[in-house]
Amino acid sequence: MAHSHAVKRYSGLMDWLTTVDHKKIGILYFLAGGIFFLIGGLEALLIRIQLMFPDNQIFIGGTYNQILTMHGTTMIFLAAMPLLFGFMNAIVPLQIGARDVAFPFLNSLGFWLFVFGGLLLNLSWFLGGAPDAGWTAYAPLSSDTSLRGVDFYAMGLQIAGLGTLIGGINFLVTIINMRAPGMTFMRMPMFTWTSFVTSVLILFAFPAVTVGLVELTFDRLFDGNFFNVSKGGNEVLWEHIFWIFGHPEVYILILPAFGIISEVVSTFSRKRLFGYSSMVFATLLIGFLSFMVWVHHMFTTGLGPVANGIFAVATMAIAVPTGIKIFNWLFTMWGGQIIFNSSNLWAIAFIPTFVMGGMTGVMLAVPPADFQYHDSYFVVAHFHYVIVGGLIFGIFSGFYYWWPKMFGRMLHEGLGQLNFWTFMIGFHLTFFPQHFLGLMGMPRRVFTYETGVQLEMGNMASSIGAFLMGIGTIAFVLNIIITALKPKNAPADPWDGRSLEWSIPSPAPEYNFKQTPLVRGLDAFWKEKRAGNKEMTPAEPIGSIHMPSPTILPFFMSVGLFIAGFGFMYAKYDFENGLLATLFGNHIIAIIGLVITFLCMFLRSVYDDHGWHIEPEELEDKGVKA
Amino acid sequence: MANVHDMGTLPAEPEKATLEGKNKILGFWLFLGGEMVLFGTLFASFIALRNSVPEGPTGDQIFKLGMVAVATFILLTSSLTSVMAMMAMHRQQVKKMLTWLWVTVVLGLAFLGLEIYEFVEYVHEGHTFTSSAFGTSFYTLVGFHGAHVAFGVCWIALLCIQGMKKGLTVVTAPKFYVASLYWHFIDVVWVFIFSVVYLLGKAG
Amino acid sequence: MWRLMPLLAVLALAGCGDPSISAIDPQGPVASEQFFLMKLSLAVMIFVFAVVMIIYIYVLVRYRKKKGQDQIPKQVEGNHVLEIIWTVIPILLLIVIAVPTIKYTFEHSKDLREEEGVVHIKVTAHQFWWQFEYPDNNINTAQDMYIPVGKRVALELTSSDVKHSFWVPALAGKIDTNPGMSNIMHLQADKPGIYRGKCAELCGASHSLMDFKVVAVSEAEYNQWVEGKKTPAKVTADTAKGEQVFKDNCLSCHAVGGEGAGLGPNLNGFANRTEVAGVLPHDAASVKKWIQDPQAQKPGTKMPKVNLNEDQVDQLVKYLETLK
Amino acid sequence: MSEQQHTSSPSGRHRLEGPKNHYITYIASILLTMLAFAAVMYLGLDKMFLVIFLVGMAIVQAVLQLAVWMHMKERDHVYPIIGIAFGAFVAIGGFMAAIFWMWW
Repeated sequence: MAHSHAVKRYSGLMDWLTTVDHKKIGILYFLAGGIFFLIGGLEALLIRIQLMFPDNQIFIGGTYNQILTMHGTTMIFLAAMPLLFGFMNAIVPLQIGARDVAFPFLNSLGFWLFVFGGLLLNLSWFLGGAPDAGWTAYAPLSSDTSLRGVDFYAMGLQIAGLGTLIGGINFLVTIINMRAPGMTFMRMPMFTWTSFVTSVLILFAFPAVTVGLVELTFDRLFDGNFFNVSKGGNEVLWEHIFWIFGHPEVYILILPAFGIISEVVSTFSRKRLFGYSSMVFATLLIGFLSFMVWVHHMFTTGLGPVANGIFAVATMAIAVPTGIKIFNWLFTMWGGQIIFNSSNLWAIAFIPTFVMGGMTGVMLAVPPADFQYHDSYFVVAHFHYVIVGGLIFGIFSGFYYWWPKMFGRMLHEGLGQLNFWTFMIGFHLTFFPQHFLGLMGMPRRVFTYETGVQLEMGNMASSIGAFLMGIGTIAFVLNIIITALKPKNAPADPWDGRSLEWSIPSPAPEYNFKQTPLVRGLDAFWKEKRAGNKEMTPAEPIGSIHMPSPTILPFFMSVGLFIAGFGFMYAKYDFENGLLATLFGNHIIAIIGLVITFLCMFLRSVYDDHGWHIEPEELEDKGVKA
Repeated sequence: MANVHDMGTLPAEPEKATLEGKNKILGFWLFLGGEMVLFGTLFASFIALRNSVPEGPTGDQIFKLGMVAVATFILLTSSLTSVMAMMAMHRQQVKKMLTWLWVTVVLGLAFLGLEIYEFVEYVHEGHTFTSSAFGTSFYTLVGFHGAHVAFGVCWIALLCIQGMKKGLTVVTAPKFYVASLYWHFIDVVWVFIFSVVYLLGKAG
Repeated sequence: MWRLMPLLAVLALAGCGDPSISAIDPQGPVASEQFFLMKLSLAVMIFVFAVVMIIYIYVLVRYRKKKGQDQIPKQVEGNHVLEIIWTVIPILLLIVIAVPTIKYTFEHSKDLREEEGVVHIKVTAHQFWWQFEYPDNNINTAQDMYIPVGKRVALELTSSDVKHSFWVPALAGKIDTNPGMSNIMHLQADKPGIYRGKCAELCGASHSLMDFKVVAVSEAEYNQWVEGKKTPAKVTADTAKGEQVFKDNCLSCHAVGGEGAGLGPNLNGFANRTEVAGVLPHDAASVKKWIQDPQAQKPGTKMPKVNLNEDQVDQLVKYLETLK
Repeated sequence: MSEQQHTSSPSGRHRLEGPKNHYITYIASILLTMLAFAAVMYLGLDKMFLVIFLVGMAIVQAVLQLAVWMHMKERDHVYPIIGIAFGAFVAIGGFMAAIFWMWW
């Protein structure tokens, strides 16, 4: 072996802690995001148990507020976003014909920051109570320091948000610089496009919430006055900052789901995506507009009719590109040969569900009517229709579609159908009645409701639906377990796929492409197959492949910030133990944490990573094995 | 790709000679785009709260424009010295490049010293982080910039030491280039700080 | 979606909700106009949904993969005419919604405080109760907002602690009460009745229990109520003991008439309140329950548990029930 | 200044940039700064005019430094320009919110 450098390669747990392989990091994202999804789902069930009957006394007052806050925060930041990052990691480099992402080290760092941020946030349950001011954490309720929960919110999201920002930059550079020869922007698969636009939104939206969280932290921990009215603070400032970030955030979530649906619908209709260029244009337009509509979350804040009017019209405008997408999907199926397997069922169910979410979205854009909808169960129904009915349906669809490529095994179709039908019916049963509950006067985030005003039936139906969704999720988990026990025998191209990832073995080898492929059009692999080729035409001779070295530094950098987070949070805490009081009170713990992080950065800067090479002989060996 | 080139056979723009280098520079530019939003949000917070002074001194009572002018001059000059360093790098004059970068570091330290002195003065006059919403937003915005300067000083110093040991290669060149971009960006942010915070603050 | 049509029908029939609280059974002009906008936008959206569903069902039935179908379907790149159609028609539909939207956005944000014949009320939200001041009549009350039927009521709203939101679904949509700032809105009731109000913005542990009532009465009754507020309650020998208990324990937070501090709700007119603490039915037992352990009824409330013996509480309740 | 240099070929035909433009930018920045300080310190100008004048001067100086010192005027800087411009766009959204709905 002609390795230019001896590189230590780990196995077992250390392999996963030190990996910089985007496919493994993708799997780690699925694992961590999946666990948080189950936690968030459990919290949702607790909410529905409390609201099953009026005047239930199970989770009331502050406890209920903690559950609802953690449900929202966990689902958005710790479940939905990581699952999408999982797909972006596992699929995007394969779709653009790249051997790796642009920054493997940062990719790993982004993941570990998210994990430790999420861990910190969830530890609040055991350390005096979770955040209780809603996932939007409106000040001054969130800057009230009589309860410590929101400290965990601010610190946890800060750390996890840094990870997300790093991930976003990584994917932007990967997609811009690492595309295979011939893969022009207008030949990129739709999922890569939506991942690209999502990364743009991450890059420009997350710094805003970083500042918002810093301000909240300063107010809570260092007696700042950003939101302290008596010292001249302004609580509307938080709302603006949060929603300047928050609205792009919901498109960060939904756009990759659009991409997944586009891939799945087109593959299982055996047709190319109808109106590809208008799809790309619509995606870009949605991304751009997402920064210009944040005030529609604040119609009732009292900014006045001019602001409300302008943002109402801007918000309605988003319906146009979204509508373009819906019709493009319908006409992709038109004239095709639609296959109803579990992956495509999710995609097919996505369309009407998302249209309904979009309908209520336009209705919500009407300010005077929004005065009635705002902060009522109508809004709850709306955003669950777009986030669950849009994003989660898309994620499930993507799992059934790409599972063979990611794990080398096909998910069980029967359990897949069970998963789909229970979850889908449960979903509509849960959230459809909530539209009416809201209109009938049930505000959002309440732990009880009055009897005798016809709210009982809808709430009951909603709770039953939630349990059905729970059963659907269990079916999916079972499916994963059963599939994992079966042999790794998935074919390279089980669905007659269209894009590059199907041209390589399942699961993808460490180096992705033995030879970088030459791309000759949209749906590159499909084009080659129709031309009678079994494989992509290579763009280079077989040669040695450069790989980045595994490293533990990202893990320790994240640990450092995790420790620093605790150091800051507990600086004013009354410890009975004198030593702890000294360590935390003088910010010694916080400094130790920061020193660990900066030390890792120092080491990263000083020691150059030359990586290692996979030589052609090795490629041949592996080729035989596969 | 990661082979170390010998001195003298370096390409004309060594920072962009490898894919890693190109990735690094593009990624850093995008990061600066994100930093625009970060500072934009901090500025927005400051603008929203700049007149919220129920107690404590206001901006036009305390700001000392003379000191700010000196600080501005120092930072502006340091931005020029870092561009001189990059020119030296393109000519592969390692010594000259490192000298210019060390000058940048020293100027950065001078700026920081001046800023710390200024903050101490303000605190003596009752303008503190907790005195009013104006105080909080002022120290957060200017402090964030100061923290960026401090980080930049440490970073460039570390790179200079590396440069002395490793010399100029296709691996180290992108690092110098990116650090210089960062330093310029800090200067650009300062342009807005002295205009919006200090000058407009003095104007009332 | 079509699987849920029966459920939809059931809910639509039952869907009006209770007229005291339902936004889709409006009881005043503001809520009616808002309901009109809801119906308009819903109608347009149902049209869009119907078009999508017709194409959708047709496609799924017509183009499902049949057995032995092996030929590759025609790969269609796109169709400019179609794409223009589904860009332009939605724009036109949105204009249909946008025009009345803008009109009512401005109308519902009008400041009516200075207009002739308008009742002016200042609303201050507290954790977890509502204060209502009538600056023209020098009245300071809580929890029950009396308004005359058929007259426009201009509200000026703020908060003393965190952000709340003032919502009477049957009369008008909500507006937030922001600490340190004031907002305006207006509403009107067409029929006499008691309308339920809610806090719509998460404001702490008892956010769900921060209810209030809008009591709409005829103009004559309203004037009578205003007059009644000016005459203080008569203390008889029967209630003198209770009054003393009140003065010793409650007056530091609760005002009655012109006396006392304003930390808690003003108790002038307590005997007429529709509910106790906004959530309990108004009877002597509930008042007692509330005084003896406020936290148990409303977690997080600022009202402390005051040490009173059984007898004192009974005397106090008797006294409170005379505050008409 | 630097032509055809985004190729990785180590060709020596690259024209090295001279310091002239950088000196000009430096002097221009100093002048703009002095003008801004002078406007506030010595001229009793109308406040609204001053706001527009100072912000305008800052933008001119920032663009100048971005273009020359950070080489954004050169050819292979499409993505940096998009990045900075979009960042500025979002930031301006924040300013507008701050100016119109909170400060006034």
